[in-house]
Amino acid sequence: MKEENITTQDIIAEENLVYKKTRLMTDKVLSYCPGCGHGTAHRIIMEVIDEMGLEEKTIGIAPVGCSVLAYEFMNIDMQQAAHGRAPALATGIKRTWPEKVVFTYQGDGDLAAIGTAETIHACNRGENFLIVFINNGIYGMTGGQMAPTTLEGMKSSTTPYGRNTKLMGNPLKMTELVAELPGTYFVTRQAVHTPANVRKTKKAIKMAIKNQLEDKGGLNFVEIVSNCNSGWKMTPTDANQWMVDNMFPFFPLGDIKVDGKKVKKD
Amino acid sequence: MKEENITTQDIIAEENLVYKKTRLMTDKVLSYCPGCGHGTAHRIIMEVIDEMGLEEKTIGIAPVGCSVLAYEFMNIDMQQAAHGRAPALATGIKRTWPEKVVFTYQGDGDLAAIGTAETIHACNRGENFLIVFINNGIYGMTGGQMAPTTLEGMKSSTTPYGRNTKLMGNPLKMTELVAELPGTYFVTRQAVHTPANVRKTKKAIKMAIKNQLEDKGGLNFVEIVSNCNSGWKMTPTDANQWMVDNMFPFFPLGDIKVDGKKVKKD
Amino acid sequence: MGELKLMKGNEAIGEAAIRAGVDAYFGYPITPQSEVIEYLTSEKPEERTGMVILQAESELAAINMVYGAAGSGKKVMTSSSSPGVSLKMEGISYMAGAELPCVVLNVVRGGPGLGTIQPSQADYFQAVKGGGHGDYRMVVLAPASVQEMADFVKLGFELAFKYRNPVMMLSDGVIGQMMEKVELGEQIPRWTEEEIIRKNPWATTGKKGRERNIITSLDLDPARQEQHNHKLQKKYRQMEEEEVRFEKFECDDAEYLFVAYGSSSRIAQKAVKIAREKGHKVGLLRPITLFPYPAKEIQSMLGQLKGILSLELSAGQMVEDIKLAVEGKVPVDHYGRMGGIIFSPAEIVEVFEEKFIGG
Amino acid sequence: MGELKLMKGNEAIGEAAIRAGVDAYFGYPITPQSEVIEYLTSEKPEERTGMVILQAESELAAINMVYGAAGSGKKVMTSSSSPGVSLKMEGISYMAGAELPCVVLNVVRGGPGLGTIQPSQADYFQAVKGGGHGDYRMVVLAPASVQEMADFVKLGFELAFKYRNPVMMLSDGVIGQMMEKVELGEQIPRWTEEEIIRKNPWATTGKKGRERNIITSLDLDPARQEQHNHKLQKKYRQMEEEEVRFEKFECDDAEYLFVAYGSSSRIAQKAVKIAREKGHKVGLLRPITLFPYPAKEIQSMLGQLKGILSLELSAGQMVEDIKLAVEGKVPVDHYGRMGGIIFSPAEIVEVFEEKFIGG
Amino acid sequence: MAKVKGAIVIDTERCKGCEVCVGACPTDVIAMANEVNSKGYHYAYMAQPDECIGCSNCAIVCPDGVITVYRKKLVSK
Amino acid sequence: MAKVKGAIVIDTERCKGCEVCVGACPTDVIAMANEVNSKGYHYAYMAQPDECIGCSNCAIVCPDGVITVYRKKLVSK
Amino acid sequence: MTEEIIIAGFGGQGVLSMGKILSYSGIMQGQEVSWMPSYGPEMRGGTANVTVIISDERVSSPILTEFDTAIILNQQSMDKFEPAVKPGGYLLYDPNGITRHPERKDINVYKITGAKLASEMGNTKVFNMVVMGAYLKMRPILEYKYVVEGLKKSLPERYHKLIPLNEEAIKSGLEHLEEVHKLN
Amino acid sequence: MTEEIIIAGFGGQGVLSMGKILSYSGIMQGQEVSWMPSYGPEMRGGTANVTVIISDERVSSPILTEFDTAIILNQQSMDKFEPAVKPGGYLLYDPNGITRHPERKDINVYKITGAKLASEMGNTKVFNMVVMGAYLKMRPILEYKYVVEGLKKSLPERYHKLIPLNEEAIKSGLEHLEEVHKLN
Ligand SMILES: Cc1ncc(C[n+]2csc(CCOP(=O)(O)OP(=O)(O)O)c2C)c(N)n1
Ligand SMILES: Cc1ncc(C[n+]2csc(CCOP(=O)(O)OP(=O)(O)O)c2C)c(N)n1
Ligand code: SF4
Ligand code: SF4
Ligand code: SF4
Ligand code: SF4
Ligand code: SF4
Ligand code: SF4
Ligand SMILES: [Mg+2]
Ligand SMILES: [Mg+2]
Repeated sequence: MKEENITTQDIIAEENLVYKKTRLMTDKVLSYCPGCGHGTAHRIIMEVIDEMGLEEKTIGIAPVGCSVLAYEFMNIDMQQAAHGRAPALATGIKRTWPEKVVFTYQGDGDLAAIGTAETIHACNRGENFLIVFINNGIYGMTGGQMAPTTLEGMKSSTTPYGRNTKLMGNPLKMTELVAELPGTYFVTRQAVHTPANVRKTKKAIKMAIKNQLEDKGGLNFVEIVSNCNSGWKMTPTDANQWMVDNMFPFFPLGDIKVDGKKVKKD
Repeated sequence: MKEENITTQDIIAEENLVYKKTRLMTDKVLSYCPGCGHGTAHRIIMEVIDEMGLEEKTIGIAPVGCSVLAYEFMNIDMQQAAHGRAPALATGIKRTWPEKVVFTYQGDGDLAAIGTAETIHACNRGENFLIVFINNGIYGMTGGQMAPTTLEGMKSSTTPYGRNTKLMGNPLKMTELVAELPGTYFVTRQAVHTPANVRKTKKAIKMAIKNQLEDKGGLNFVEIVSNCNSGWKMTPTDANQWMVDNMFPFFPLGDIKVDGKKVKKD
Repeated sequence: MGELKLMKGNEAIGEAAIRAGVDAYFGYPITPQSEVIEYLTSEKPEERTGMVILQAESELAAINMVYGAAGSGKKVMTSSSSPGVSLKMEGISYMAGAELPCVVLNVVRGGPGLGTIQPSQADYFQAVKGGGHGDYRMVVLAPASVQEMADFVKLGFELAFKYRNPVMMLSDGVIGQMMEKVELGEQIPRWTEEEIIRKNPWATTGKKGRERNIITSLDLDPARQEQHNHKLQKKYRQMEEEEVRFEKFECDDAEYLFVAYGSSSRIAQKAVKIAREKGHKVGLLRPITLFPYPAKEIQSMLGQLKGILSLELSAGQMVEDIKLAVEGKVPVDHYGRMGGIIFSPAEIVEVFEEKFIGG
Repeated sequence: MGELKLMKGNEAIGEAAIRAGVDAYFGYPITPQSEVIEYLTSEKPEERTGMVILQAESELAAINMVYGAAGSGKKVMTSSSSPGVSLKMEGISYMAGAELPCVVLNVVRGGPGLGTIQPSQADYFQAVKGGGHGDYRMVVLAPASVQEMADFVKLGFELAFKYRNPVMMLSDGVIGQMMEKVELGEQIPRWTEEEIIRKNPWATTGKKGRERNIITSLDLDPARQEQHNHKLQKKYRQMEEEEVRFEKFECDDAEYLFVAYGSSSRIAQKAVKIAREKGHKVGLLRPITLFPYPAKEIQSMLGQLKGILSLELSAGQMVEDIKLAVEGKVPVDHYGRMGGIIFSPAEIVEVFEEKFIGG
Repeated sequence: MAKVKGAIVIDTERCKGCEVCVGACPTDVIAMANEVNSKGYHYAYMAQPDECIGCSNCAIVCPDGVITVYRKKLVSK
Repeated sequence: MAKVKGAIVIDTERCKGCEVCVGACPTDVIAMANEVNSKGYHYAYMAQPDECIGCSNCAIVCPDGVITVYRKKLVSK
Repeated sequence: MTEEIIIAGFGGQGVLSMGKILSYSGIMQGQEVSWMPSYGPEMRGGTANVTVIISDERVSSPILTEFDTAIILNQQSMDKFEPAVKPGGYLLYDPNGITRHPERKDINVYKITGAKLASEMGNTKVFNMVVMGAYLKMRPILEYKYVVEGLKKSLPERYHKLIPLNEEAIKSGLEHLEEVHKLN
Repeated sequence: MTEEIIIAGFGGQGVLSMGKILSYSGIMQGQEVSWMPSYGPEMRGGTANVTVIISDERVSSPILTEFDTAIILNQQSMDKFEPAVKPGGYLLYDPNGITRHPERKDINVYKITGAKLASEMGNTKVFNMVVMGAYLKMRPILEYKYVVEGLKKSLPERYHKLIPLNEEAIKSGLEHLEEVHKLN
């Protein structure tokens, strides 16, 4: 067939399919706001589980946060955890089912505020599971309150005049902190706002799960810096731009610890 | 008077007094085991408060741990906190009484296990009080169970065959961890088993309290590595020697952060 | 008359706290009560009165910040909703044990577990019988309007300091989220240091001109610990003598009594009206204090009653306190909805007729 | 007959857990129950049966580790004492909401707050009425001997899995710390993966050959949440039908009834003997399940009784359940000690005579 | 020379109109419709279908996973 | 030449016999008694009183704070 | 008099603030009012609704399942709330974005092209005020002067300069109410 | 028969294990027993005590305030437990470290120089067994063979080689019991 004659309809055919939502995402409409990174993050985790053929042995843990309903969307066995306690659940599961693949999916409020102790200690014990940490600098679900990761001067519904670090503390780099612990094996910070970033994040998740399968002797920790356009009160595309301009300088993307060793900064 | 004629009884006279237990320690017999460092740590804190004339404006916080009864011995206003929550109490007090001097006194179980979140977040917010952290590598009060700081291979009543780091996690260097947070201003690790160490520790506490009085904009954190001879099942002097040989290599003494800046290691 | 405003219950609490001269609020967000801290932070109370507002890292931290500040004689409060209040149980038991005053607001949502964020009254047992460990009690106030959300802040602190005991406001998603008109009191200045020391001589304010003060709930000597418990029990009995509060509607000639608190009582009041229109002599007792419970008031009415219906947004919790008061002298039944569902006045009347009047 | 040993209650629990084929124990030390985890770690159960023992960073972490493993179909338990159990309230409410089986041991100590480490029974309300948020119940087993500490582990798991619900063992410092002889059952093998999948088809064991399994206590839709609550309530009613357990001593001709559970019941039994020696026809009812409560049993005895005395190491908690059963038909009174003090048999008889016999 | 031509199918009813795909497309294929779907969102559509090279960028970044991508290798001489 | 001579007073009833002071003394003044106090502890005592230089080392490390130290400057020619 | 109203539409259409202004207007007129929003993460779905009750007597339950009046601003809300209008009650809607128009014959149905009118006024933000104006015409339970007072009370001082614009929008709504189906 | 015993002394004197051996001996003899230690941080003070009950019937409370027999090994325990012996009961003590000897005349008082005898045997660790021997002489409620069985049961396998030494100590205690004051 000549190029000129090909119509879009001709191309849309099973044999030409190159990308389709993984079947490990259910058909439920995502409960997230338009443009929220949660959906993308969900999807690539499920793609990895699918591509690695781990559907039958993976157990995921949803937190309390906007992603509380992750189990409605990820088409695998899942548990919903109390706010902040996902790493404790994961410990309970992985310790009793060491051959399963276990991951938690947690927001910054969940992981770095109420769940600080569970995060630090799961990392310190070197539990052999994956933590996916969605850092959107805010409590999305409850209406945009300050998170531990809210940037200095950033407005939220509990810092309506901007975060004053003198009163409300400094934004917390939880990922750098857990990288200090000998119990973490792979620690990285990624994003999902561009195709290139999505690909990198997916690669990171794949590596994390591979590490888990091979029991490399440490926890795998993947932070994804994401937008919460509703909480930030911006359009999704503005939010992504704001994230690049403001979040990334403070939360720089890239690997922090690989194969149990801190990555040298240059 | 000639030297030869002087008797011990002659010297024991008010005008020759050079050292006496501070009046800010009560006359109650300490509830600690013979040779336990808690007593020494108590006393030097009280000496500092006394020497700096802060008796009337200091509020101390006792944890749950062997030092739960610290308020029986420290002759100042004190509160007893729920296990691990001393930094939260201190935050409540200091925020509402910014002109008072506030300190917590916490064991390693209290501060680094159940109280991890409160410790990290008080440090991260840069609360302007002092944390004195007694690291004896074990849960003394409850009968010698493993603490987050129990060394690899070390026996405790819950690691009767020695701490297996693969199963029970790595000993946690909480002090190095909080030094990573911008909210800490002065972070140091000391000991009280020799006169020289006692003097250094006292100096550190004095500096910490001075920082607090001057509101240097951060939390002051003084770790004291101490023995728990009962928990370790050694005589006090053996325990101190064991501490020097085993604890100090892993928990090296010295300043970690001074004036808000990490001390360079050489 | 104070200023008239249209406010959410959660906002009214915040404004009332500032005006009541409260020294500090420590809390952690949770639906349906996050507006409390949001309102407070938006009002810059640090400028208005010097009140401290801090978003804690968790409910555990929040209740223990409250403990610390209360132990130093300050007026401090916190708020949360069901799962967050469960996390505060240890702290509340500690405060009761150490005899510390504070106000804790629970804007109850449907449980158990994460449940739902819709209104519920299923935390009655936790609030009233003691969800924490040990023998302790709190005065439990059940506001039924935005006005009472505001008023009970001041009342709550009065009782908290009178008894040196935590006071709980047991509200729910309806009262927290709804807007109604509310009349706000005048600004009361915060206590000065001198006032705190005078009013709260037990507080740890620094050992100045007196023996040291100690705040603790520990006594390893069982004999002394028992004495301490007797002292606490005496306090609770005094509350039962002096602090019972309730409201009655159409009770004079009532043959049947609805008992309902908080948001349920509003619906029950309407149900009373409908029932009366249908010819049933029904009255309503609204307990305002859930502990101490208006048991005597119920007992005093037993002569005239043929039946009592407890109306709660739960599987039936307060009904036990009614039964304990009634001792089998009159039939007591319960009707409730769960999981965030709210009954309607008509539904109540229907159930009432079925249970007491007969088909 | 199994092996006869002299063991502490806390140790017997540990040994019984290994032998019952329990998969994991997660806990945090606290007096007077730290021997549970100490015994377990000393026994190398990882070698004996593959059982996992982990000292968690806190009680919160422990109960949530239990949640995770239970959600994946494993037999898991935890233990603590009063303040630590308060910290577990949120987690327990979650497990009840998500319908997860587990055994939670509370070796109760004197409260409120940090209190004392001596024995107490003041956590009755928390265990029985629900210290966590929302309408939920647990089966509550009250062991009165080291033997029962061991036996109730197996029973507890049977009930937990039968109902997919947490089971609490409400013990105290006496039963936990004392040594008595105990006969231990044979080793039961731990469930295999295949057995777990067959017995617990709801568990998250990996989506293999079936639709995905979800463990959650959340339902944002109030209508469905209410349905879920009805389902839970139905389960609790079934427990009331099928699981009431109690023991009676000298009740046949009794005119007065002592009611006591756990360590108190042992002392009460002696008191019955003394009272009978003094000519009083006294019997003892020992509830073994505190929820479901043997209310019907008490009701069935009302015809013969002149009075009931509830004996608890508390300010009086279980006495409410007795009163709810009795509905005023017979005088019900309470005698208790608090803060870690234990009553003596003679003391009980004296109080009984004073309250019921007169002068 | 081998050339590829692509096409995407957007589930417009599930599109939330976030526009994230728009910027991700290297060849500016996608635009937002003036119409709204039943949820009230202006959904994305192929405004320049001929430009599509089937690179999947749009699908990869779509938070709601509503884009399916097809690609065909064309051999033109 | 100025010389100092010291003395210590140990509250033997409160001494717990931990021996920490013994090793801390630069001049080996302190030893443990064969007798026990009422708590059953072999308490510390000045075995070599003449050697004491009043340096306070012992008192500073005594966990129970039971040592009081005196020192006198002696001027001997 | 008791008027029980549900206002429902997308988040961002000013549903909650319309309810608040109506409530404040009721207060200004000396009446009892309640305002109860839907709350929680269902807002993520983009819908928002509020129940407003204006009454001569104390409001019992602020949460209702049936309404005297429904003000409906998108299709989802139409599907959900058309059936919830009491027989004989009122339904007001904006046809913009509505694919299935109201079908009930036992209620009064009105419409207002609020989105269109607001954009014609050059300010889509006053959309909710146009709709409110139409409501006030349909259900004349509030005197206009109290509505203006209510408006003032519910706007923070710094927005008082916008009051004339809002009044204009209300008036536009008052003028453009269209009857669709009226019971007699 | 019911024998209610308190054994009290310093931590480290083997108080708890003496109680455990007595208890096990009771079991071997077919009796009901209970063993209840003092627990918790008071142990920091250095004292330890255990209540042992050996009885023909099921033990009711394992915690007591009065005892048939007190075995007292330091002064603090003497102060605390001498008054707690029932009239007509028994008190056994080791005079080592005792500054105030028992004064009651309504009870039977015996002593055993256990510390001395044990150190003469060259093994201070068997001190508690010497005292136990004396107790068995004073209160002959347990047959010797059951005591040996009890000893075996309560020692872990790896310590069984120490049984002869322990038996020797028990016998020394049996032989050296001294009567101080006996009721008739
Ligand atoms: C114990 C408890 N406390 C508080 C809450 C309320 N809550 C729900 S989600 C959340 C924070 C969510 O923020 P984050 O973890 O950052 O997730 P996001 O929504 O931003 O993805 C909070 C505080 C709760 N459900 N339980
Ligand atoms: C909530 C709670 N959990 C557990 C305990 C029991 N407990 C008391 S002290 C302690 C640990 C003490 O260890 P550490 O903090 O290291 O102090 P140390 O005694 O070693 O000085 C524990 C687990 C408690 N009292 N409360
Ligand atoms: S609130 Fe924020 S985090 Fe939550 S779904 Fe919306 S954009 Fe995403
Ligand atoms: S148990 Fe350890 S920490 Fe506690 S007093 Fe004894 S030596 Fe000190
Ligand atoms: S597949 Fe590539 S070229 Fe085609 S629309 Fe998507 S991003 Fe554009
Ligand atoms: S990224 Fe997806 S949801 Fe967003 S506009 Fe494009 S197709 Fe629609
Ligand atoms: S004062 Fe110095 S010299 Fe004297 S005994 Fe003490 S340590 Fe030794
Ligand atoms: S250091 Fe103190 S307690 Fe220890 S032996 Fe010396 S004097 Fe006694
Ligand atoms: Mg977030
Ligand atoms: Mg310690």
